[in-house]
Amino acid sequence: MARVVVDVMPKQEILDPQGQAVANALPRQGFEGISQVRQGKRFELEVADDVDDETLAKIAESFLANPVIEDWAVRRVES
Amino acid sequence: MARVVVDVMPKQEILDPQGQAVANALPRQGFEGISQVRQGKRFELEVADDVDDETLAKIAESFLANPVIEDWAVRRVES
Amino acid sequence: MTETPHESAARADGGSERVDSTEHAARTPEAAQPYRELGLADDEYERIRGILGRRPTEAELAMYSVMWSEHCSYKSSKVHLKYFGEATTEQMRSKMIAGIGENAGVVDVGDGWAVTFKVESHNHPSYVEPHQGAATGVGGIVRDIMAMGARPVAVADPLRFGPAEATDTARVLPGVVEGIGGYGNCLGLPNIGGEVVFDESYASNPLVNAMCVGVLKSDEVQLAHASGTGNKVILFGARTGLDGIGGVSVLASETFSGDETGSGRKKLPSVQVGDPFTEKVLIECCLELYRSGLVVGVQDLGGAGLSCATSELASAGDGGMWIDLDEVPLRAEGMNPAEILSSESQERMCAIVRPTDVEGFMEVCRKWDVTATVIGEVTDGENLRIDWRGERVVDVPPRTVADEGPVYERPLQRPAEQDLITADNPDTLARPSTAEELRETLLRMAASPNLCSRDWVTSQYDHYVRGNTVLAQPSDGGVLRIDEESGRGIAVATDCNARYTRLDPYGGAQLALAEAYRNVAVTGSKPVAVTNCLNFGSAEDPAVMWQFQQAVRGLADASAELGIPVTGGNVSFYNQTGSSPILPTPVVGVLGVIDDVTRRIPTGIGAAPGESLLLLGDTREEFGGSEWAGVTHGHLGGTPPAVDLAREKLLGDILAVGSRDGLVSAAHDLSEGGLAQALVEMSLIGETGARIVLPEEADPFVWLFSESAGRAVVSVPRGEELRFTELCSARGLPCAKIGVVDTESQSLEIQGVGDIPLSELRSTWEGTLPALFG
Amino acid sequence: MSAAGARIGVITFPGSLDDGDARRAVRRSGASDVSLWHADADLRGVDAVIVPGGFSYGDYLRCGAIAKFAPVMTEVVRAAERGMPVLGVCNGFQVLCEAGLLPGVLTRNEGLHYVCRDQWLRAENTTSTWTTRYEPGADLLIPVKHGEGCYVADESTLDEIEGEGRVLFRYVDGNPNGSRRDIAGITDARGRVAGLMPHPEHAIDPLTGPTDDGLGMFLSALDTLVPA
Ligand SMILES: Nc1ncnc2c1ncn2[C@@H]1O[C@H](COP(=O)(O)OP(=O)(O)O)[C@@H](O)[C@H]1O
Ligand SMILES: [Mg+2]
Repeated sequence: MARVVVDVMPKQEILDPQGQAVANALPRQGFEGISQVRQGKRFELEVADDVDDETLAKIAESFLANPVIEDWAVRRVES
Repeated sequence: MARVVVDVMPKQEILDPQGQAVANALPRQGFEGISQVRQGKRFELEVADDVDDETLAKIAESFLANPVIEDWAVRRVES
Repeated sequence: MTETPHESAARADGGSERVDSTEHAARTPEAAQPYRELGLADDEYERIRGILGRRPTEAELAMYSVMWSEHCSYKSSKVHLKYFGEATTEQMRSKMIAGIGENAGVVDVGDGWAVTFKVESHNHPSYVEPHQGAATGVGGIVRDIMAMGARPVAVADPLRFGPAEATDTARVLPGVVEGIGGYGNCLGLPNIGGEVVFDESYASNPLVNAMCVGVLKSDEVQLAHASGTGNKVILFGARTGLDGIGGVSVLASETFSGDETGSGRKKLPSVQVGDPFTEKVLIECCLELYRSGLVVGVQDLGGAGLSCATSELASAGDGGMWIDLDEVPLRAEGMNPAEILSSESQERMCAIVRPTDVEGFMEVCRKWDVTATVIGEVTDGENLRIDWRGERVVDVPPRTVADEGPVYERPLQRPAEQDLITADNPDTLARPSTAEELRETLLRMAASPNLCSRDWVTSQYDHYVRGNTVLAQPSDGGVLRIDEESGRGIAVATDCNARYTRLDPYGGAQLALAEAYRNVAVTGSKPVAVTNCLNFGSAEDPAVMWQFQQAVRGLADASAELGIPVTGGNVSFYNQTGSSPILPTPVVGVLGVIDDVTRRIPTGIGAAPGESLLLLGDTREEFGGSEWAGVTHGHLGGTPPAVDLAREKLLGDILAVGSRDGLVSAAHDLSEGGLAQALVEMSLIGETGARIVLPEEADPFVWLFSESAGRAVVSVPRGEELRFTELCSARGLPCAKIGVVDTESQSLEIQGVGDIPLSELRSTWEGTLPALFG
Repeated sequence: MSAAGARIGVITFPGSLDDGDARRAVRRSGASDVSLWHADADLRGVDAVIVPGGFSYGDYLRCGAIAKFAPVMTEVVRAAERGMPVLGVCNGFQVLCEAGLLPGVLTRNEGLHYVCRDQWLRAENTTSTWTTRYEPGADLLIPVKHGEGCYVADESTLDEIEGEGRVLFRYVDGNPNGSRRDIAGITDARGRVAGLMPHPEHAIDPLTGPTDDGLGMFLSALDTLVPA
């Protein structure tokens, strides 16, 4: 068993209204100095050892992210 | 300027319907060997250098996550 | 070896644990148990020991403690709620298929159709986690309706928040609205009504009440009872997890020491996360099971989870029940029996099924991909027996858990300050008198948080889904078609002006019913039944108990006078911040029936040019508890408007005839803000101007802003005016022409006040909530 | 073939919500409605398919992301390639985009709130299978109700769609979700596969909707399926 993290973030050129809403709200809560916020998704998967990197990439690319608007990154982590 | 990542994940004992939906859908697409999926949020913040760790923790704890149902982790990353 | 408290409370860990079985409990009578931490009083605990003839096991203690909680046992309210039954006559009962005591009341609405409806509160969870708290509130009430055998067809959400401008309200309100919308929209249930009210007293204690309405054939009612020895108990829906266990987790702490320092799983979240998709599938699955006749009895899992479902099913049945907890599908590892029994994981139901139907039942569940497991069966014994890992962990008479909990006659006392509040009447408050002042007052009130447009909230709710919504927000009542062939429909409205109830809990509760009744009546529907959600402060505060008792009496007496029964309800005590209770808030829901939905009366004017606007009812100088006093002077005192239920009934009758005979093309009841506010809303909703003329003898301020009950404004087609006014005078309903609809003008022109462009009115009325909440 | 001889399928996924409404609209237009089940790789011989609104499989990951893998969708994609008319409404539009039958993607509303309101639209392309009954430039009032209806595609795709006249409807009098170029609905290159966020099935009768402006979409398809 391995733990795999897949990060899915809105592409840089795509508008991210959620991140922007956070960025706008922070100063109102008294938090200054945060100039940009982007909000995406984080998936944590428990993966059998025989699942290879290629398969994980395919899962991310074809399913967890929509590459029209999102970038993704897969990494294995200690669990 | 530093880049900060805040990961917000549903607490282990809390139901995570989103992660569950992904986990259930994977085998139907022919992806085997993934036993558990949890889905959370990932925030990427551009932060001025004078914002200290304590402030970041406060932002995560009081605003980006609801600690009643979510765990969070903050880390500074190379940008 | 002697037992120490710590050992006796040992929890399941790593498999090497000892089970606190009934046998073990009998052998260790002296073991200390954390019953107080679980909310049981000393004498309650002693009573349990008396019932069982030994100390309860951990699992039994968990069951009794949740089932004997205020929320589940109604221990403080029972003695008062009885009065609803006493006030209900045989005549009122005649259309009632199920009443108080069932999951929800069921009313015969004609043509073989029946309707079930109920309101529940999810106040505290919604303060802690607004989105999920509100969402699971909707989920819970929908399952109640499903448990009656009905298809849920609509929801409504009466809400109360702290001051609109408060920072915390900006946290709570958007989350609550998102949660209600997110869950209800995803279930495909149109949201057809509700309330949004702001008041300081709800600041740390918002009220999130959720109503669900369901439809079924009158001979299809399902009941929550376990009968037939050998019948199987099937748990279906979501898996059972550790969320929503709250207090019971004290049992899980190995190092439990009676204070807050114990480790282990002591701090389990008492909040649950909802999964509306699973619930949607569960709805379809249940309906298919009912249609196929595969269910003998059914119960939803809500508060108190399996403890509640098994004990209530068994208690209402004719035998005992045996459950094997090892069969319960779990989501978390290492859950102990007390946790499994107390978990409030959402989206679960429990059914009683004949052995020969089990395979068919499973087949339907497979089709919908719903997890279903036989967890036990109906037995011919008396007791509810529950096993875990081969040992008996529960062996109790189910009635003692579900129905025979403690009943308290709490002290009640009309507080002395009540007289001071009554004496502090609004007569001396400065009133607007010039045209400018009146105009300014009208606009200020239209923009105030309690009177402004609710569109920011309601536009987040789907009110179209299912294609049967005939009227929804912003009309006074929501109207749904329930039969496409005949056009038969139903109407619902919920109301409560808690400022009135604060001044006079008896009269205020009657006014709440009167307003909900009127809101149903102005749609052209005939009110037929009542439900409620009684939100109050601490049951241990005699002043609060007095408010409660008065409100129940007021509501019951009024429903008797109106001739429509209270079919069910819900009580929520302990709504307070520190020792300050919320305003007493008995939310009242009224159900109505309309034979032909094409005859529904809308709120907005403008159907045809030149129609007359008529004011029905009497306007008196009544400003106690009024919005005017609140908005312009921050004042709450005096007495609320007079109650005249015969008048409400007459008004309702006239509106029903008006709808049937096509005499009325728009109608709006008068409530908070009085006539001025009603005219603003009728114009804006209808996107049509009007010209209003003051009666000669009238004091413009009183006429525009008084909140006298039993009134409505109607728009009457030109050719029908005479017929309509004759109808009113024949029946003795005061009716005065106050102006005309002006389809040409884009302004509301009020004599003695001036001409207000609709565009200005609109930005005033619609601007408030978006400016506050984004 | 009489109008009633035309058979229009409506898919039900777990979590579909407006499937009953779509079937009602089909019947109202004079065709017969056929229920299609997500798990069956079978279109039951229908002449056209509607992918209705709702939250298929909960839509927790991304709208339409899971539904595109349903067995029935494989058949829909095949049939669409052969030229069968397909209409995706709201969640159905999202599914068709995810399935690659239509370009682009629908993202979270710019205002971040779910929006349910009566929305003015302008009919632009009136030659697609689903829009021939409308006059070019006609204004229609049809409900929208969605949380993720912001249409996004890269500029070149948007230019291509516009250049080929494939925008069916545009929002007028306010854009409810921030859609690029106010796009409310589009069609594929052949004008047979259509997707839109507004709900024509909720505008078939002024009793239960704001207008009956939506009926034209179903009647348009019938004109093609049942040549006069
Ligand atoms: N939380 C809510 N959810 C749905 N509808 C609401 C909500 N709050 C208010 N509404 C609707 O907005 C309209 C105006 O509400 P309100 O002023 O409370 O009505 P009334 O004074 O006639 O009882 C009504 O149609 C009501 O049902
Ligand atoms: Mg009203």
